[in-house]
Amino acid sequence: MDDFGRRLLQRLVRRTPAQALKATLGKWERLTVAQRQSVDFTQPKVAVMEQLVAIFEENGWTVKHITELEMINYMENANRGMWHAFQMTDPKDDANAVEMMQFKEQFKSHLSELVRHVSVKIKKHTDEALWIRIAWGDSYSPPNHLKPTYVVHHLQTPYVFVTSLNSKQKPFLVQALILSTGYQGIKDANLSGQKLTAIRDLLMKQYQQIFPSKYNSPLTEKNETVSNPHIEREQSEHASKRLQMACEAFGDGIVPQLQTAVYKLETKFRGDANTNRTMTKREGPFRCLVKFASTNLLESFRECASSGIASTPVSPLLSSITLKGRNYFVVTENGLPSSQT
Amino acid sequence: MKVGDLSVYIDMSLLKPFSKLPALNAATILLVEREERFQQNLADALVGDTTVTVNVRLAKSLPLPMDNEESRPRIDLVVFIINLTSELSLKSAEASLKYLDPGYFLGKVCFLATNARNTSVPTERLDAMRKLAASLHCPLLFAEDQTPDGVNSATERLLTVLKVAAGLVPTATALYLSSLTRCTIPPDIDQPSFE
Amino acid sequence: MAEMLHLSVTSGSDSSALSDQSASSRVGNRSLRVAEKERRKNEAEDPFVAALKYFSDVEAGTPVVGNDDFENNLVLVEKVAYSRGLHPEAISIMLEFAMSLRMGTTPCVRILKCLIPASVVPQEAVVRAWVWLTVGKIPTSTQILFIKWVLTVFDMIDGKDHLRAVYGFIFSFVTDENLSPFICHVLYLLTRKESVRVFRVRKLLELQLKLGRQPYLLHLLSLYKVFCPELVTLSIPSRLRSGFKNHNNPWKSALSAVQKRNGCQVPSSTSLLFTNKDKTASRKRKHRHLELPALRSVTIQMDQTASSSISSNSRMVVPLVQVHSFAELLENIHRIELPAQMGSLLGSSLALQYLDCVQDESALLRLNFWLGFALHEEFLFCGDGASQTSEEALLFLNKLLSTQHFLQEGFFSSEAFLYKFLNFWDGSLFRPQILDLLSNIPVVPSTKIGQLLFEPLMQLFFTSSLFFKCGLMECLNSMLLKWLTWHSVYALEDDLDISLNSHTSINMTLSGFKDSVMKLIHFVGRLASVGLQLEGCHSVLLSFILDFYETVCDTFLKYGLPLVVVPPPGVFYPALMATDPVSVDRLAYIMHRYKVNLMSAKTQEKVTEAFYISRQTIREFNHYMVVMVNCLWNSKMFHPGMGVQLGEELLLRSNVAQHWRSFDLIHHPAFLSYAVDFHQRCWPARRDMDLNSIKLAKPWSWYLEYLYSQGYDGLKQIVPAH
Amino acid sequence: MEGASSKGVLSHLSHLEVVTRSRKCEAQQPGRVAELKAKAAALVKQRDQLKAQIQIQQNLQKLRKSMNKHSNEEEEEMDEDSENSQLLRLMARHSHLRDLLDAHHLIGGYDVIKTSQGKGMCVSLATAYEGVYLDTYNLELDLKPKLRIRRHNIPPFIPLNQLAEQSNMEANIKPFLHLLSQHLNAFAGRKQQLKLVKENHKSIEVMESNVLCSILVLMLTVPRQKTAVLCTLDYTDQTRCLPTNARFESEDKELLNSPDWKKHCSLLKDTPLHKALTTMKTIGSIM
Repeated sequence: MDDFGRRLLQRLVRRTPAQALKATLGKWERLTVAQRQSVDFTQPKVAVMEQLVAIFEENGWTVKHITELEMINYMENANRGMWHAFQMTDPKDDANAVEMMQFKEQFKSHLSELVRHVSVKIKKHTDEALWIRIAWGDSYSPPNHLKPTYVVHHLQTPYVFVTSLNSKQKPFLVQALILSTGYQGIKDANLSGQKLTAIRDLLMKQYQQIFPSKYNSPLTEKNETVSNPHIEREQSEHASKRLQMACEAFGDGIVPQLQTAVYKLETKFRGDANTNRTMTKREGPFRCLVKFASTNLLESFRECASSGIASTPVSPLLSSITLKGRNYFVVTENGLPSSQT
Repeated sequence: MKVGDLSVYIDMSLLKPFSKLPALNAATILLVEREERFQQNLADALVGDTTVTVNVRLAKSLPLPMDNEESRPRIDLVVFIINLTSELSLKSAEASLKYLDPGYFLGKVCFLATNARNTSVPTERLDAMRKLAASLHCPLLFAEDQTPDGVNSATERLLTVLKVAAGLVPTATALYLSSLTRCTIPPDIDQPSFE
Repeated sequence: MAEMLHLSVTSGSDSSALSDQSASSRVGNRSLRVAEKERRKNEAEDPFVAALKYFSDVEAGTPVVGNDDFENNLVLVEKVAYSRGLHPEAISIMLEFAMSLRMGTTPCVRILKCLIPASVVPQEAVVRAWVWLTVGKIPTSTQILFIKWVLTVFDMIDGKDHLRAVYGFIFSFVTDENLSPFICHVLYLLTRKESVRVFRVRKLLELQLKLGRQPYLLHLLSLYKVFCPELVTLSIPSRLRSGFKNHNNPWKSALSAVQKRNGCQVPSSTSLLFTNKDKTASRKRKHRHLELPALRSVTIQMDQTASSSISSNSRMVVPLVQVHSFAELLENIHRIELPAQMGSLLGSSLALQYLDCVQDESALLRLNFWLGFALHEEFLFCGDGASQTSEEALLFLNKLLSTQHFLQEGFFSSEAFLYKFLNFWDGSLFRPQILDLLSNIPVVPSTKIGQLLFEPLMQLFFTSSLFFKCGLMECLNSMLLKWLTWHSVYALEDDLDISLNSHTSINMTLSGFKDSVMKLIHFVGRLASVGLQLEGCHSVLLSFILDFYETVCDTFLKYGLPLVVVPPPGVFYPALMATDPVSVDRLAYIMHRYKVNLMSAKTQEKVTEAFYISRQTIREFNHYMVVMVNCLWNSKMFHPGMGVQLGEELLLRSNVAQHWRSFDLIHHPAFLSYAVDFHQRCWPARRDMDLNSIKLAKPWSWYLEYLYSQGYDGLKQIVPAH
Repeated sequence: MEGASSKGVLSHLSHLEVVTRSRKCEAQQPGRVAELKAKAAALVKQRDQLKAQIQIQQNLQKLRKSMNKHSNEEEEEMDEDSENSQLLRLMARHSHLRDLLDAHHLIGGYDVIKTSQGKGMCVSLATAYEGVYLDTYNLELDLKPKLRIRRHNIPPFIPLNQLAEQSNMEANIKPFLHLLSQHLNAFAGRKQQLKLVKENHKSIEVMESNVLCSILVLMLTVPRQKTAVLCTLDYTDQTRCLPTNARFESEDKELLNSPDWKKHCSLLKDTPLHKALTTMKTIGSIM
């Protein structure tokens, strides 16, 4: 195996924890059981690395196979790097009829037309998702497998999730996608996060939403904390109402795990003139950036709202995270987030 | 983030201390806390008292909703739990005060402050807290809500006040006790403690 | 659990170290050396050694990327570091390698993170690293990381003298805005008197102008001020936030783990390697943030070997004691540097003794600075209720208490702390300790006593449980006792002017003192009467109250304070009507003592115009006596002119036969049982019991005898002479 | 050293306080027991009520049968214990009405409720296949200023906005809802079919499918000669849960040209997939 292959493999080994690595190798059909058992994951990475290299060499495997391995590994633990969502617009009539095989070959052909050196790998994940690994090169250099772009797309849906794509390559990818999915336009969905699952669930509505209904929802029962006949909660219905509102705004149960929400304000500064005259005097929009960050943003918002720390009904600025499925907003003078959905 | 409890009440009725008859050998305490955290523990501890039956009503703020007006027993003591690390907590308590009948301020209101020894408590807020309590002639108790012992002692102190306020102690009245325990604004002892 | 176990282990080791310092130290050193040699030997063929070698002589500019043997070696070192910790040489090698940027900045962070010392950190290495800090182009974040590391392992650096030598050099970093918080912390730990200079103070003040009143600057300045008040003129705010956070996050867990392991393996190596100043330094820092577990092993030793801290300098002192006078010892005390030393003074009786007899203002000031600071940090500005129940806090308070009991006076810093703390107290947190501390406070001027003490105590007393009430009574009683004792000790013959506190220059006239005492007594009287009323004359509370009055009634004879204050009716009558005979008897005894005091006071009055007892007092006393005698002996309860007046018809309606008798020694609820018992013994034959027959002359005297024989001497004292 | 002694007293007092407190807790235990007893009693009571209800329900069934029958026999049934029968008749009416309501749902009535004081409404569309209720989807709509979809939990591969346009929702919502529920039901149906196939026909391998379940490729095997037949179904009309086109691929062409395989093709087109497969199995053309 050439030196580049070594580096690729080494990087893969180093940045994945031993157990995950083990699992990945398990998923990978190429290894025989004996080979799989031979690798001892308790020893330090370096040694593991050596063993793997040995195995690869005796089977004469090359970069191609390593990328395969890497891809599987990425598919298994996808919550790495920064994922960005794109939304394709105005579909043609046949958009819904696209099926995998044709998409595969179309995408590959389109992309290779656009870019000279590019290596594309497409795999279908268990959840019907198409995983695309693109190693970009350009007309002079061969595909760079060290920083590949990953694209995840569910056929028949307008959404595409992309990670580690640089602006130079974006137009190519976009075009190839449009051409091979039968849509006519594509735009940034203004949603990004470290967890692929989170942004996918948010856009594909794969989390539990709560809607107003005439039957009293299970939420109210959940909210009941009557521990003793002598303890009475006045305003308990207010609490349950708050909870209902909070859940309507941010979802119930396990919500998509977003980390950030960013609001770019371009509004006129309001405030009494005498306190900060400098701010009120200046003409032109008052720019500032508000950023909420948390390990699980929606959950914390929901908690805030239900516990009454935040006001209910929830401010549209916050509720539009789930409503519009985005976590980057530009708030202009009219107050509400400018919606391009 | 916009903050403030927006739950709007249509009926702005005062809470009155003597509008109802007392129950036999029972006392009712109303715990008002914006965060609704500490009140639950306190309530559990309060009802544990075996000598009298203690009813606890929990509220986030005043006024109380009209619809459980009739189910509500006569409230003998109103306790405002204030988390000194949050300005909001104090503000909401202040706002709630105006829904109390003046009668309550004759010894049937008391403030319970938590986190007083926390680093992040500005002196101003502490002073404001004391001024408020002093101006209303109410006792201001401090509690350690973090530790079980703290909760227990807070409970017992509230019970001590409650029993008197509910007229269960034959030799004392609420007004009498409050005249002994009411908060006073202490002098700012401003000799730096290390110098 | 693990910690407790660990604690016991270390303490064991300490006690051994304590038993015979000089010997054990020698032994310890030897054993240590042996251990060290051992380690060397079996590490000779160790790959770890090879790894270290690699790092010590890898030439500069070697690439890191794809460099496998670098990777391997580093992995090896890391493994050792996280399991056993690195021995001194290893530390110096790795530190040198990292800071010299021989292989660029990339490995720097990774190495710094794994610098977990097994025993100590050679200060030379640290000094060199400081130097590198200026030479190489180390990114700021890494620089900060290094300083954090220094702060974390500060107590493990085997000496501070060289570091102090480069104090000025370190100080020069202070101007760097990113570093200055951490630098200030380091300086704070290194500062001693001679390192405080005008230009440094000026520099710091400049910085303060530039950056605003940053807590870390304030802290350093306040320390400077303690050393040289004349140089630092700015006023330090009283509510000073805790300036220095602990920065041990990257090393915390690993360090504690390693220390646990080594703590049991080679306790001697840890316990003895820490010289006096290290321990105290650590103690001081510890009390800035108790939650610092990494240093606990160190600090706990500190706690147990409170006296070993002195012992280690008593090692050099003790011979001097035999030879020379206190002058030598004084020097030694001064050689011990302040205020880092102060922590250990608390624990060590020797040091305290010196401190006590040395009228050294500055030493006390420094001790108080440290103490006040520690108390403040721990109990008034704790972060998020972390340290509320912490064992260390308790240990600390108890140590402080024992110290104060030893000195038989409170530190004024602890006094100031108490006045603040009472206003935030929930009445249960550290109750025994706080009350005990409170009982130690010196006499408070009568003008301030009300607001400082009485108001907060009133609120607490009346809202708290019976047990608190009793506790406070006890506390106030012992407070009074101490005041009186102290008065009897320090009062000069011509009682014009007496110095209040052996060390502070606050003076107080006798009348002033009398006022304070009087106020205290009246205050307690109020608490007592209302307390009894609220608690339904609970007999336990009553007994604590009577304790107090046993002290009060003897102020003149026992403590030579010309003052007599009789109890209020709210105390007298509940005691008189108490259902338990003991209380009644004690009341009798107390009244007796009052009598004696008043008598002697009278005679005094004749001789010298010592003091003038108000007729009012005497009238009250006489009234009480009359009531008592009439009620118990003459069975003239409810007679006109008695304390308790009741309408005639009301008494009739109560249809109690011979109601006037109902509180005499026979019918008094407290003594009824005795009366019955006596009756049976006296007339065993009688079927029908007639208690009144005891009232007859002969049986009455027998009955009284019987009562006295039951141990009720108090009654005997005031029995009217027939 | 009275200091120590006093400390002793103080700490002893605190100790006593703790003891008394714990005593209180013990005192509570019986209270707890009583609580549990009460709870048990309540539960028993509830059970009895439920039993009674079952009884009543059975009566009602009888009654309603009789109501549907001629009135005259009903009379003589009913004249015993009339006040009870009065009640029963009312209840019968009530349950009858409820059934009507359910029927209304089934034939395409919608669960609609007002939200935010009439400024909006919330529609919930239940999907069902072969009498089995499947997922329910919700739509929250704004009525003012103009009718528009505010919030929903309908998967993105259902072209909601398109449907809204082509059935111009703003003008009249009913056709839109109808169309939508058609789509949803069809989707649910297809999904269910696929699920059933996966469950019941282990021998058949699902080669490909997609989230919309609009394309399905199955690997069938002919029993004896073990020839693999690739069956591709596509459901271009997404309002139906039957394929618009079904075709087979295999190496031996004459097999596919055989009449019964032709039949299979049409069979697949107009019977639900899992049923079709079972029949094919029973015939014995696949295993």
